Amino acid sequence: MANFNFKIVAAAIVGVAISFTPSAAFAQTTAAVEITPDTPLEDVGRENTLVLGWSVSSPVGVTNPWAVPGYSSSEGNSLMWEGLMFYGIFTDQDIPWLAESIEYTSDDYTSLRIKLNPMAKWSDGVQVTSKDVVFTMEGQMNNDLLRFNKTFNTFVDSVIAVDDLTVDVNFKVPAPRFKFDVLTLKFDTGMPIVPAHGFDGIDNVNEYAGGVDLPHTGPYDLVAWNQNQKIYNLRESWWAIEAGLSEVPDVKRVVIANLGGTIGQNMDTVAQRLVNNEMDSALDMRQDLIASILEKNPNITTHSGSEAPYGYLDWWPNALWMNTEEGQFADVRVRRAVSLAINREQLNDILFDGAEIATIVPFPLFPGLQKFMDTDGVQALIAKYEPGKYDLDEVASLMSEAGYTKNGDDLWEMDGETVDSTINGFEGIHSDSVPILVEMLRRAGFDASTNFGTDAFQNMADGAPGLYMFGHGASLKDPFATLDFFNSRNAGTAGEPVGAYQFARYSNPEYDEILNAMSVIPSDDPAFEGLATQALEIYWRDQINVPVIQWVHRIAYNQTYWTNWPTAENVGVGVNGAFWHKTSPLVVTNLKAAQ
Amino acid sequence: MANLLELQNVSKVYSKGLIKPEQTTALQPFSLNMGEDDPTILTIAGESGSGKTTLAMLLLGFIKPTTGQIIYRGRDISTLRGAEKLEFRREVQAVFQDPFAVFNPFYTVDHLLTVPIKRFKLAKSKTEAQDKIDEALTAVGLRPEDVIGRFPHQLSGGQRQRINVARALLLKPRLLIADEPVSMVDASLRASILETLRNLQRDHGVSIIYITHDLTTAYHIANSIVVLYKGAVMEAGDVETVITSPSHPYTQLLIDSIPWPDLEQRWGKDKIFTRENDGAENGCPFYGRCAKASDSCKTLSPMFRIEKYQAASCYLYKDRPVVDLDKLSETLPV
Amino acid sequence: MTISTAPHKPQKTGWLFPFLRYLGRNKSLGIGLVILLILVAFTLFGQFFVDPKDAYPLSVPSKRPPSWEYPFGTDFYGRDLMAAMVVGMWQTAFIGVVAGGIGTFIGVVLGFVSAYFGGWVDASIRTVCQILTPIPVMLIQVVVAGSLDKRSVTIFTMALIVVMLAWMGPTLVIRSQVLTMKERQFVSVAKLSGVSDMGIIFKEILPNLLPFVAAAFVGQIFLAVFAAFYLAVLGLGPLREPLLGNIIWLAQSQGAFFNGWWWWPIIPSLGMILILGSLALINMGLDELSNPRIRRSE
Amino acid sequence: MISLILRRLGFLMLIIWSASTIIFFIPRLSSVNPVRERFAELSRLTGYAPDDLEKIVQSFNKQFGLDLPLWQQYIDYLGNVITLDFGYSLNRYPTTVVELIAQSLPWTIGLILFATILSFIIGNLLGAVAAWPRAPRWLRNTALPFVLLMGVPPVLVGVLLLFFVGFQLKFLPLGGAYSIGLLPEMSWSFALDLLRHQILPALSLVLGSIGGWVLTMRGMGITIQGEDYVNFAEHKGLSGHRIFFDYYLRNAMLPQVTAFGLALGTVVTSAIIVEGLFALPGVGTVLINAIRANDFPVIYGIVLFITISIAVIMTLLEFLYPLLDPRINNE
Repeated sequence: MANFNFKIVAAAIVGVAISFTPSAAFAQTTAAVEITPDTPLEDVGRENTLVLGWSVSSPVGVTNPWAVPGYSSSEGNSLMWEGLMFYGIFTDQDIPWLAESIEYTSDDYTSLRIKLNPMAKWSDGVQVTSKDVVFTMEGQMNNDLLRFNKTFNTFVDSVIAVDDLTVDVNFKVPAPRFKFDVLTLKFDTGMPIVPAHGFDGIDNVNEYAGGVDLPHTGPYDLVAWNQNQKIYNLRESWWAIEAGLSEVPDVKRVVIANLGGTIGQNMDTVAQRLVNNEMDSALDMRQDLIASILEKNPNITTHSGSEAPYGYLDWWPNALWMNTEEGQFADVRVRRAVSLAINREQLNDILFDGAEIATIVPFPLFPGLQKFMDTDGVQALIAKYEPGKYDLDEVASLMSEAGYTKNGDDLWEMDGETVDSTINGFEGIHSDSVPILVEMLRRAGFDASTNFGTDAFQNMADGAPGLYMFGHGASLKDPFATLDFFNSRNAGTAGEPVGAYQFARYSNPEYDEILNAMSVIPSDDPAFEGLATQALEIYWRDQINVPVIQWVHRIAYNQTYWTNWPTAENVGVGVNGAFWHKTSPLVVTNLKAAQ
Repeated sequence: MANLLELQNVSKVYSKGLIKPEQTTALQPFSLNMGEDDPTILTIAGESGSGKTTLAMLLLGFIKPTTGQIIYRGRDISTLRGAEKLEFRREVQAVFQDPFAVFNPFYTVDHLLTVPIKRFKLAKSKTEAQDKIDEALTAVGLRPEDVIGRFPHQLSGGQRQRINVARALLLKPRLLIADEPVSMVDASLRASILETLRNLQRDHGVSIIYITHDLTTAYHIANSIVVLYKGAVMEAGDVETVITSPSHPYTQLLIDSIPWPDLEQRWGKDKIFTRENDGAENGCPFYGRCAKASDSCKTLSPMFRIEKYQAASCYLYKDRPVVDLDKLSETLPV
Repeated sequence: MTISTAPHKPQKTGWLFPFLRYLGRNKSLGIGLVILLILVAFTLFGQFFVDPKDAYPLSVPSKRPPSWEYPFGTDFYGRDLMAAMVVGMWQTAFIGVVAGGIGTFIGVVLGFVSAYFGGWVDASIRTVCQILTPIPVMLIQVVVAGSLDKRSVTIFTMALIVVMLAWMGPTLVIRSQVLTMKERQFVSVAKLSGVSDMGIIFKEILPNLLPFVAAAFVGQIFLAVFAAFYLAVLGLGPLREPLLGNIIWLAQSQGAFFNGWWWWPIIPSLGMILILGSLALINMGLDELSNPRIRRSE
Repeated sequence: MISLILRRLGFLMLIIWSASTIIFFIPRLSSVNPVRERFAELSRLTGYAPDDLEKIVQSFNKQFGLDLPLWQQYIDYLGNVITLDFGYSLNRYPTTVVELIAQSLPWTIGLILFATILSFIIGNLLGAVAAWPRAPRWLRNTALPFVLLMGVPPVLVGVLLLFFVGFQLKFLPLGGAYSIGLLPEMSWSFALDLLRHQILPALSLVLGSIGGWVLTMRGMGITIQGEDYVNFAEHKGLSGHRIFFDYYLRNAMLPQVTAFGLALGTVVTSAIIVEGLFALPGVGTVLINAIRANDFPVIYGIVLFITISIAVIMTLLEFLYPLLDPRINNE
């Protein structure tokens, strides 16, 4: 018997040992990919450390903004990269940064001059020059994997370095929005400037991870990165301090704690960790969760203080998109019926505790856009089209008119087919709203269900039957950028997949003409408002998609260790408080230590 | 004379492994006839590993012989199908050694009796079936109310084995293979079980192949005997002759090992002999333990007829007439 | 299996009393059956007391704690959790029983075929099982569920997706049991009694394997409910349906505990524990029932 | 013995080949494109999407040969499997698959090994005791709560543990592999911190799975009790614990060890979801993301790794059988 036991134990040990062998081999590689400081980090104390919670999805070590598609600016990397200019959404002001100025040099918006800040320096001490700007822009033009490749090729004719600090950009066609859309960092858009000398000897810039070696201009340096967290240390030699753009920041270290999983998962744990003061801020929350957080920890506040909606408007208002060219939703009456089936008041009650977040337009109601909405022209359209109307009787008459009849399950049907109204969306960010929309649609007779599956985005791209819950990341100041999504340029080819924001596949020469006219004039041009109103009329008339809710960033700001968060009462430089946006350096460097 | 059972050169070799098979001979070519008209009790004796259980399995058709044929009433049993096979099943029955293992623990003991009645359609009605069962149980000395509805573990070993015998009784087979039927039964019950078996043969005309390692019970019950050792026939003949005057050294050893109830007789007086079994792979299987072995024993000896009803496979009797393998039955009285 | 197939003595006085008496002795079977009966009664009779429509969103005021009006409270989406439990329990049980039943059935059939007939049949079934077993089932389920048209993802297709690769476990377990069982002597005796191959499988061997079959069945139900649960977790289930897994997951996604809506996740969790707990107890009880030795010592 | 090992290895190769083939074709059922999915992820986090996503997608399809005929991709893939080179993750480009696995694997292996072995031992002992008539009554009943708990999927146990232990009692951390701001080092304080973070996830896996072992072990135990050799041993008057270990546990262990191999797959699945709940940066999170994004190379890499590990463990278990039951002979 003793012999028997011995054999078992021996065999078990061998088994475990063998199963460990591959992992041991892998463990060696681990050390190679994780970023570990050579010497132990000096202790800066919790009171000088900013802890931010995020589900880190970009692969360890990727800091190069041109590493596509691994790079993400939202996980702390925006603390390393700066642009020519920032934009403060709440003050509606440009904040010149690497550039001292960016001016259009022709009346028809066909050329533009950039003057760089002579103090701007890379982290390795090299000065930021026009060489870097030209390198960045030519990269965008020539490398078709980069984000602004199409924009550059549409608008930009040439980029010329006039001297070390001056760059001229010449356009093929008038480009009144180029400065704002491309050259200015705001929310999650805008082009960061990359170092020309940092890419010396790199064959494939898309394959280069960057790591800690890539020179950057931002205030923080990456010092450690593993699966659990990313750690950034303040670089005291940050050029903006010397240039007088910033004081020496209080935040000496930023830790991005990896919340694991996918975004929006296990948010109650995140909430509890905020309440426990483990973290100072984290990704945005659903309404009830943030309300509970405020209740449990009085030190935590939000953009709107302790009032609903506990946050600020993001630029991503959600609509139910659909394929307007093929399938059942090609009939405008069916699209209109979907809009009529949605009770926006009830959405406000259930999702937002009564705050008016449900919407009838595809763009966010930031000040400039709200002004547009308040014009008489738009108000007349609202009276005419009643885009927010909830009326099941009208649904019934429209659907009957379109040839549908109710079947035994009380669902609309034509030729034995119900209206496939599966809402494709994303778990986490949509799990509060989509089930409710599904139910509203079912009550109106649409065969609705929820798809949070892996194929949701693919379905949208493919134009599959059903509805797509997706936002519009575009307009901030005027409605052009959002309305331009429905330009037939973006309609794609029937049967081929399309990119994000092109799901409508809408095509209408009349509409294109209006948008093309808008594209060459700035929004303060007298003709602009009229054109925009015309476009909006077509949008509502044709019900290109069904706007549902604005997007609210409900971000918890924990004031236990850090104060001076940007809020409605304390707008500061005017940027929004999301630390995952490209304006995050301005948020972080303005925080003040509470202790 | 029609033969009830006829074994023609039946042998069984087990082989294991696909790539390099390792062969074990369980039974050397073996022939045997049993007449249809004269029911008899034939003992197959031998120690464990002698091939006697293999023989039983072969006779029951559970395994197929490697060579030779088993002919039952003129038909090779491996070719039986359908109704004929069912008929064979009914007519050739068995009583096994372990009186517990034969019962399905899921069912009450009745299962053992009711299933064959149903399958072989032995009764026309439930009452008739019940009567038959009661009758059979009574015949083996059991009170039906003591055992019916009980689970096997609720009965004693003796009761269980008597139910087995009752099952055989119920089926009235023509041939009964009794594989060590009393070896796991209390001594006090052995006699009555053996008696029942004998009654089967005498009164119901059932031929019995009684397989045992116990020569004393064989002596009591059987007419003739075949002694097997490692799959080969060592000695065969009239049970009286073989047991009172064994001729093969192996049989002698066996007889010598029987603990006779005679205080004067020394038990196991001869030392057990062992020798290197080299070169005797195809020889006499007893070569390694035989005190009288010679070099000629390295090939297997044919059967030599010693008496009318006694033959042994041993060169000690090489001056006697040789019995052909297929004539072995002639040495067995009925 | 019921007691009527295995009475101690042929009973002509009816089966109910001995059955109840037996349950008194076999406590796990008794308790398990009682819980299961209560659950079945709850979901069956519940249908008369609640409006099944209230199990879906927007039916009642949302986020109400338990009260006389809503005994189990209401959730964020405006479901009456009482109604949701009645409907959801039924659906969860349906998936469990259908998927568990089919999985066990396939497993038992293949296990028997494999072990009883041996040879190349056995070799091929065993090889397929051994090849499939190490592959994480979830991957295949996720991809299959993901490629389905969402309107065809119903409670029933959910069960089928779950069962797809759930049969290897029971197959291997039953196979090994049959292998040992078929060497037992009562099988030889049954052959001698003229019982056919099928008869031996179904009447002689199968009853003795009931504890294993029952254990496999419980195991399969566990796997089915579990798989249905994680498909829901990944957003691949019929999310609109008030399946217990769905309710719990939605509660979790809305931070129910943190927000103080404890009743929302707790009640379906209790339901889940009771369903599978009672099945587990019944399984233990079945072991006692089918093993005469234990029965004797009771 | 050598030929036996060779045969086993041959069979192992067969399993690996079949598994690789199935794993190759199954994700192809889905039309999801990994590169597009990465941009979907980026756009729903931040709203941003590149100007011309389709151009980028086409470019990657070409770079990674996704536009080649399926058979050609299959042959390339088999070549990669043999050399264990899975190249780049499409969704996390420019990171390689091996790097992704290497970062996450230690966390998962640690968790699974810890949890499985713990539940296997506890579950089988409790199950054996529950079926053993000589054990004191209270000891037999210890198994009961675990049997009831097996109704709860590990992720739910995790949720409940998080709430009751994490939120309410506040003595264990709520997530992460170790405390925020620490860096891994060889020190007792770090090891302790690490262990504290592993307790809740491991408990989530263990509590739910003990019941399964208890049940089957108990079933097995009861059946074995009916066997003659146990009766016989009892009649021989062998001491209780001798019977328990020699006859009872040892005989009942055989099917359990088989089940152990089978259970590994389930445990891996549970671990994958529990990891997400506790923000453990394990291979599960990577796999789920890869499945969601249809990131073929990562799915292949991880699933094959898991499959091969389980197959290897099962093969090893087969070598264990003869030790557990001398009647079984591998020859």
